[in-house]
Amino acid sequence: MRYLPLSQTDREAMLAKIGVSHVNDLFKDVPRDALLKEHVDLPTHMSEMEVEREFNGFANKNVPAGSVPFFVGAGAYRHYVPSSVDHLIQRGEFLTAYTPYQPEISQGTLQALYEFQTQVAQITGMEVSNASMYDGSTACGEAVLMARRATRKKKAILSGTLNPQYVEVVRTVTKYTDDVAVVNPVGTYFLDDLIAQIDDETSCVVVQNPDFFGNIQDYTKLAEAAHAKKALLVVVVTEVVSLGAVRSPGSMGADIVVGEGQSIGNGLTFGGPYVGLLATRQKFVRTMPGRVCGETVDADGKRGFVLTLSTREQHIRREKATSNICTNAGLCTLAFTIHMTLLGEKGFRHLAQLNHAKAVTLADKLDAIDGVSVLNDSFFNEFTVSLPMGAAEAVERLADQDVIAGVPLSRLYPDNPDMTNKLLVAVTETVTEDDMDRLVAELKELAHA
Amino acid sequence: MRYLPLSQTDREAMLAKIGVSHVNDLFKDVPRDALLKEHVDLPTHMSEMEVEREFNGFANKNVPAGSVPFFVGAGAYRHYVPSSVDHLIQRGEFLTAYTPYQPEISQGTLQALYEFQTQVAQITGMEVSNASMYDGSTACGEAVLMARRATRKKKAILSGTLNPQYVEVVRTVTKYTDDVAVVNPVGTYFLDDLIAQIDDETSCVVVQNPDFFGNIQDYTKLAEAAHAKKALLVVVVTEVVSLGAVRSPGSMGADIVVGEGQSIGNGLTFGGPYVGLLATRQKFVRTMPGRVCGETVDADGKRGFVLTLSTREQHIRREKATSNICTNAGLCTLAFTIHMTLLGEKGFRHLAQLNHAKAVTLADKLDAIDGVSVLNDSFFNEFTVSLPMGAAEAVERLADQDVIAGVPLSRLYPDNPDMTNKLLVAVTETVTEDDMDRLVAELKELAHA
Amino acid sequence: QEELLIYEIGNSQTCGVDLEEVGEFKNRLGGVTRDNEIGLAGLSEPECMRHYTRLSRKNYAIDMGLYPLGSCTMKHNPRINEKVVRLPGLGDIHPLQPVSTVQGALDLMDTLAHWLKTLTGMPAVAMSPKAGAHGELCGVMAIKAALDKRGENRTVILAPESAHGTNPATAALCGYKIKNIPSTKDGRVDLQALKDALGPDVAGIMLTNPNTCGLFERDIIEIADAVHAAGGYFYCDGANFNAIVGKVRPGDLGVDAMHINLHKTFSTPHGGGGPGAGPVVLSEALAPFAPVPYVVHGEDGFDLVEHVTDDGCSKDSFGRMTAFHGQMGMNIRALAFMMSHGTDGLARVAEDSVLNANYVMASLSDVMTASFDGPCMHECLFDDRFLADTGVATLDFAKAMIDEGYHPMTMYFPLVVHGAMLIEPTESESKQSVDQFVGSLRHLVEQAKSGNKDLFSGAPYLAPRKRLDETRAARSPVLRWTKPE
Amino acid sequence: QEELLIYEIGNSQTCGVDLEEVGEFKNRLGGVTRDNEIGLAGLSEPECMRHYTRLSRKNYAIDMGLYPLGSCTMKHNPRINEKVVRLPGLGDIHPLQPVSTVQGALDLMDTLAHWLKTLTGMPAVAMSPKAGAHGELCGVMAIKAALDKRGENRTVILAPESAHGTNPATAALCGYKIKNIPSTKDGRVDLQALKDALGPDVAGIMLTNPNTCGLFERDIIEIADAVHAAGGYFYCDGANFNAIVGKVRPGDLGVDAMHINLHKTFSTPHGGGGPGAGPVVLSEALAPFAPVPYVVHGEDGFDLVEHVTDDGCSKDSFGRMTAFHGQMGMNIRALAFMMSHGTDGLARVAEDSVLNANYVMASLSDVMTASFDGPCMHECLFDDRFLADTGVATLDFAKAMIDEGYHPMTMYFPLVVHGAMLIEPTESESKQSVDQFVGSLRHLVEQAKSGNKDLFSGAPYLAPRKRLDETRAARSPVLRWTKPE
Repeated sequence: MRYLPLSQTDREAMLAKIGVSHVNDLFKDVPRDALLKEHVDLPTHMSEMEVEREFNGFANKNVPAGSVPFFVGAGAYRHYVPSSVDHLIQRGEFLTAYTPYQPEISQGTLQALYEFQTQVAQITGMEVSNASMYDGSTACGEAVLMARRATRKKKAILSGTLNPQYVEVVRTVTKYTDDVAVVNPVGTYFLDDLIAQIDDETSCVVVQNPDFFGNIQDYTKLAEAAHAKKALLVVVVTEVVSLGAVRSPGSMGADIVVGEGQSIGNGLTFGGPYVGLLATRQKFVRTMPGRVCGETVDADGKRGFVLTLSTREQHIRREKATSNICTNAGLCTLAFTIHMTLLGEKGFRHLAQLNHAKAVTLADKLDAIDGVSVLNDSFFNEFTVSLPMGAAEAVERLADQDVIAGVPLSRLYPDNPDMTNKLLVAVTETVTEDDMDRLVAELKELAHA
Repeated sequence: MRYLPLSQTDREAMLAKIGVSHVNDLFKDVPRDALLKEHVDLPTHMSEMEVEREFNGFANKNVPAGSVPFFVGAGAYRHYVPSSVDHLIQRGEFLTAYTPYQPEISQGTLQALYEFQTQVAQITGMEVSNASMYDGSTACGEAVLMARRATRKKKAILSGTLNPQYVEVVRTVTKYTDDVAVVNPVGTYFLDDLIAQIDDETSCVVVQNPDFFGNIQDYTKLAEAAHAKKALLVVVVTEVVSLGAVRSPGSMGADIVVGEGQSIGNGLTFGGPYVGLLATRQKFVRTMPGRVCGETVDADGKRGFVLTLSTREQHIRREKATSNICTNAGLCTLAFTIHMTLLGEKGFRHLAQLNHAKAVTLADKLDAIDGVSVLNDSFFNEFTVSLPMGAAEAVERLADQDVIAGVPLSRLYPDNPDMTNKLLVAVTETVTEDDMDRLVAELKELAHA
Repeated sequence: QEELLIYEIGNSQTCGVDLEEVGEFKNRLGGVTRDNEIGLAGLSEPECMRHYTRLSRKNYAIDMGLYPLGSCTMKHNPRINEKVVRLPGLGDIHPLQPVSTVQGALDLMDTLAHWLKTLTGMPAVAMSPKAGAHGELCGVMAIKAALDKRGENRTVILAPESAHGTNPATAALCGYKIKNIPSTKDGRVDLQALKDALGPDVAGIMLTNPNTCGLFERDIIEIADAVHAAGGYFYCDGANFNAIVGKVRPGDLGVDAMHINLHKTFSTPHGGGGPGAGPVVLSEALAPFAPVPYVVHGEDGFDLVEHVTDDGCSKDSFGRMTAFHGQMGMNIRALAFMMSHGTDGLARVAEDSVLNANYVMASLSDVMTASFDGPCMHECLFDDRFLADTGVATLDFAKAMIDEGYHPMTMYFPLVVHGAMLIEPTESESKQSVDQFVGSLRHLVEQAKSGNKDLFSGAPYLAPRKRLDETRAARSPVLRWTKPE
Repeated sequence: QEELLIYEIGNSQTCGVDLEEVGEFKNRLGGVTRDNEIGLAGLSEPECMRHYTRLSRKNYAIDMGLYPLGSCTMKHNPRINEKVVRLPGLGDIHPLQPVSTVQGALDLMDTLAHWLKTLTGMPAVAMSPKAGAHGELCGVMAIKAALDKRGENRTVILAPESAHGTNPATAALCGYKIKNIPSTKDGRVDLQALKDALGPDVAGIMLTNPNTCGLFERDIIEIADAVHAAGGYFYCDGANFNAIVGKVRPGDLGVDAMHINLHKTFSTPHGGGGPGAGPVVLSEALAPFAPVPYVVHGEDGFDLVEHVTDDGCSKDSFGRMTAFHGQMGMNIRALAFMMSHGTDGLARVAEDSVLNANYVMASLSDVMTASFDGPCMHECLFDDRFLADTGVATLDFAKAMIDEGYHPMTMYFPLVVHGAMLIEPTESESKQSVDQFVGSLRHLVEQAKSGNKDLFSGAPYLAPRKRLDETRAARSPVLRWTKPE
């Protein structure tokens, strides 16, 4: 067995040193009946070649996004990740290291985290960031919990245009700690209605930008209204590339920004692992959940980095910890940082422009189809389209033609008849003119059949 | 442009420091008319995504060996290379290092070469090895040149069962230095006839094991006959995995062993880069071509490794060098070494057994087809089959059925009518029972159509 | 040697990617356009490669040496796992593609679920939790949901003193109070104290087994029975599953829920702190409360249950824990690890990891002070009694290991012994490697006892950095680069 | 720190792969069965990963820092090239598959050939040579074949004193005598001496341009004309093509044959000493003599000419240089590099590489002694005059650079100046990186001049090894491990 270095000779020598005669003697504390007498009923070991064959088998039963015109987004986006990113994160020194508890021999991971925190703070327009959460949705849940700690209030108001899966995650994680209400009918954003719900008990208002349906808002007035009631504004960004073109939540007055960072540096991988962003203002640093990296000096006075503020964490604070989160998204974070470093100011803005330009192009093309209309006032690289038929069925039929057209909103709002004909369409830099024309042609055919 | 770090600002500052106003001023020694006024007529720069698309385009017009039942060998073999091998050779420290001229900061490459030389000497049964040649065929050419230097004679005798491309390479490289004769009709091996050709002018006799047609010989008597005339025996091995099951050339009395090392650690890649092996006896070390790594100590007395015997090489000896070879196959060598280290004695022998067992299985199945017969007396993992039709046509027609059946010998011997119906079939551990059954079924159908 | 920050190397004009030119188009951003400079620094590709390559070389990693961090199971990370996860058919699929186009992905998740259920002897598994602590939350939420369904408002979770910090933190998130159960002198839960603590207010117990002292809880079945008899549930922290995988099924011990750290037992790489994955196996009693989404066998192949509905299989589900379906990338790697070992190999994983740990204990117990009698499971616990009168603190001792070429073991955890040093070699270390490690530790003990204090107090001397000032970092946190004035 | 040999870690029983069991079968080896132990050492996969990871960390590499080796063009190696070469459709195809199943591969080779011909302004290219020296052999063989066809038995090849050692070694392989041409004081070929040497015995000239002093041969067109007028051919050593790619076409200079080191100009990685690739562009005059195989446009797509035939396009071919079709893996990487840059980017490669070299020269010429006046091309040449009276030898100076964190430059080559130091930064270094390098060199010069001899004589102090005893290695060569008695 290729991963197990001990030979039978080694094992015998080691048992002798320990002073027992059989390895099962080391399991003597296991209740007699519970120690298995034979192997559990699963296949025996396989060669690497056989393992690869098995996984090729799984893979061949899927349709890779890159093999077809592809327009699916809704919180995960297909961007092109430079090969150098993947190469670097696979270096054993990054890939096979643990959480950097011993800073003297973890400066690589730590400095990269410090760069990550700076980048996240910059794009969100915030003062500080943590070293990542699991993903955007759980980061959103953590933001609501954090707002409770920061404000010592527990009523959270969620916008009707927040990603519905995020809404569900917030509801789950706050079930026993906060009161959560979704205001505005799903799919709509009425500033005044939202403001009307904010009262002295409100810990935070949670909104998304661009929102789940693709529309872009300026939340400055909402922030002012929240602050007037000593509530926090939480802004969710699920497509971080938008921050290269859209005003930052920080500039609108957000107190906590959470995001899904997958778009930068990380592939789709069927939904995970991704990278949750959480940025906030300096004054909330000690209520912030998750790992944080900070600058310090070593015994020689040289700059170095360490995990810090650990007194917030569960290994010190136990039940009083800011969060139960322990593992974060280290390697995905690194991929984010490296990709963002390759982009830089210029590339990040260019990428955003390119995404937006392509989306505008497709929106115009789709809008021109009889019976199809784009519903958005504004958008970045994703928008909602109304079809003259059920969107779920349309997507299935187009998939049979090797076009994956987007997300039928009925998949996320199964009980909402308003959503039946609506399709969420995302366009990134990976989409070609040919891809767009294929979608348009297939949709025309379907619409007129 | 992503690979070019200089910004326009940098360029201007640098030109100023140099004291010229335009970069073309630095090209002032170029004859005026020869400096291009505009860019040559080729496409302009592409994004990484576009480059990847282009290459996917090339790739998609080929049939990968792994996607079909596949039986092609004839000097390059499809074996399974563990992922860890490819991972390790892609570490920047190995991938992007130069030839280890500065040993103090090249011990990684050097120690791996030392391990390689040891492994090659061991499997060939020789005393020493160099640090690799381009590939097996050029190593074979170098062996003939080396034999001339070692014996100060220049008549080389090549067996009729030597890989025909190797014969051509030897003829080319020795064209102006040696007399080369192929004895025995092509495809046959008559010991007595070969011995009869060895005279006092003979520098070497070159044979292959297993030979090009798959047969295995014991060359002990031939070695004795060559040595009696002070000629050297050169043994070529194009499938090094065979050395895990077949007696080593060294044990038969070979003076130089050359081989194609691709089978261990290296993929097919349409014929290159591969790794040429060249091993010999200690006494010939100073006539051996190519780089060599040797053990020494550093100023503190610690063991270390250096490139050595460089007085044989062209940067010292110039026209009197043992060879003009400069670059070798460093990275392929490393892949060989790592794969061989994973195999070890046990795995290497097991792999050889597995290849042989599968080949025997297929040979028996093919022999059972009416009109098809296996022509070999002995073989390792490759053998020659006689078909009731032209082999080239058979291969083409089976390729249309997504089975790549082997190499029609007419491709290598286009003018030899004896070869028309003959097919060279290779079987490695990557071939499954299903693959074999597909080949048998398709061949039956073809034979009886 | 020194490596600057990207902000000190790069600038706003440098760019390491090439992108298609943007043509003319009509902006549809609704006027919410970003105008100000973001402040990002860019590097060309060659500069970027070099920066992160150099940084990487300042890390310690499994690929470089033994990583004896107790409770973390730092074992070999096979590269075939990294290869298969990058197959376009697995790496380049979107969680919201039509299910007809991801049948292989669902098959894979179902297959992994089957392996996990079989290895644990449990009937159900929730696949979406994204890490161990997330799995704990899943398990405790399921317990709470089950109790709610029974109409019982129990308020207390029991946990031994030696529990991982995540256990109480998780229980608190579900509104529970934690009651600590003391340990016995032999490092196990005090069964009598536990029984005394049980009552109608107790929702359940969170117990790590093998426990954080590296010992198997001998009375575990009795504990489970007692908790069940009192109407509570048994949550098992599965962080140490590596010691028993293929040898013991938690389902046979009376466990109701247990998370499995795929990144520990099944070797999905730690990556400098994640991502992890923490699927949770569930008993019959808790299975109905599992979170959405999950894979089911539908009429046209596999299907996904993505919503809590009023009736149907998900009616009692406590909800959704994350967007999408969980840590697919980790699932793929874990399944590749499992398939590579097979049922025979996994049992050997447990055996060899336990053997290596006991061998370390046997090889060091004459010079260091083992906290409890053996046999231990896959990690062995020492305390600092052997350092008494040497003037060498546990931390100093650990830092000196860095100069010997090793990552230190886990220190000061578990809290039940003084100056804890928890050593877990894992099954992927050879005898030669373990012997060298033991040799280094013996050397250090000798040095400590012979009064060579300097070797420890200033350690590490040979690392990329000397001892870092963690107090300063925490007192006035500098958490990001800012442009110098 | 120390890493043993595999033979000192592993043994004959350990194995790091799992293979299918071998069933019953009848041995067909003809009795030539290997019985004795081979002596190989095996490692488990974790041990193997760690061994070679640790070894790798004892290397210097471009990914770690500037690599100023003159004449070697150590530039950035893009990872997209490594990705595309591993696509199954490119990496997993056999050279003897039916040509109908490798049309993409032939298309790719044809496309690369088109790029090479266009960049050089030459009508033909031989793709099979496997490295620069192999390309030289190809070129000189083509010259010899052309002369043979003309029935002329010329016996001499001219080469400047500054030539790469491979030039004379290659000429010797083709039976030619070498006649050296002296250099002028400004580092170029002495035109008059060259003209004097020309005659009916001269087969041709082998000339590097830009030459090995880093200078463009101003008289190159006149040289070509003179050689042609004397009935000889002009072989250009293309090792320094990086300086002029996209800016100057060798075809416009009168070149008859030139090899192109794909691993230099087009960045296929050096890999610790190969593999390389050395395609050779050929003039009309030499094209008919190109070696087989090559790609042609056939009736059903692309085809391969694999044999020298009595008639047809290959009738004058001088033969085959290698089995199969050449270094496809390197071709793929080189083409990816070219396409990434495009015609605009490649010209910039030349410009920036020349700019960086001249910037180094300008930044150091006040403290080091440049051998010739500028402008230089992509590398700049210094000699050891500045070390006079310091007691510091060129070699010591170079070794001290290691302690500064750099790979030394090329030393003692070219031979035309004393104590040569040839520095080639390449275009992939940033100004910041070059400035730091310059700063380190200036620091060393200052130390040398201020008498700090120890800094040099014992260098390197900070490398994995101190100075290694090369004499000992050569005097009694130990070229392999052997089992200790």
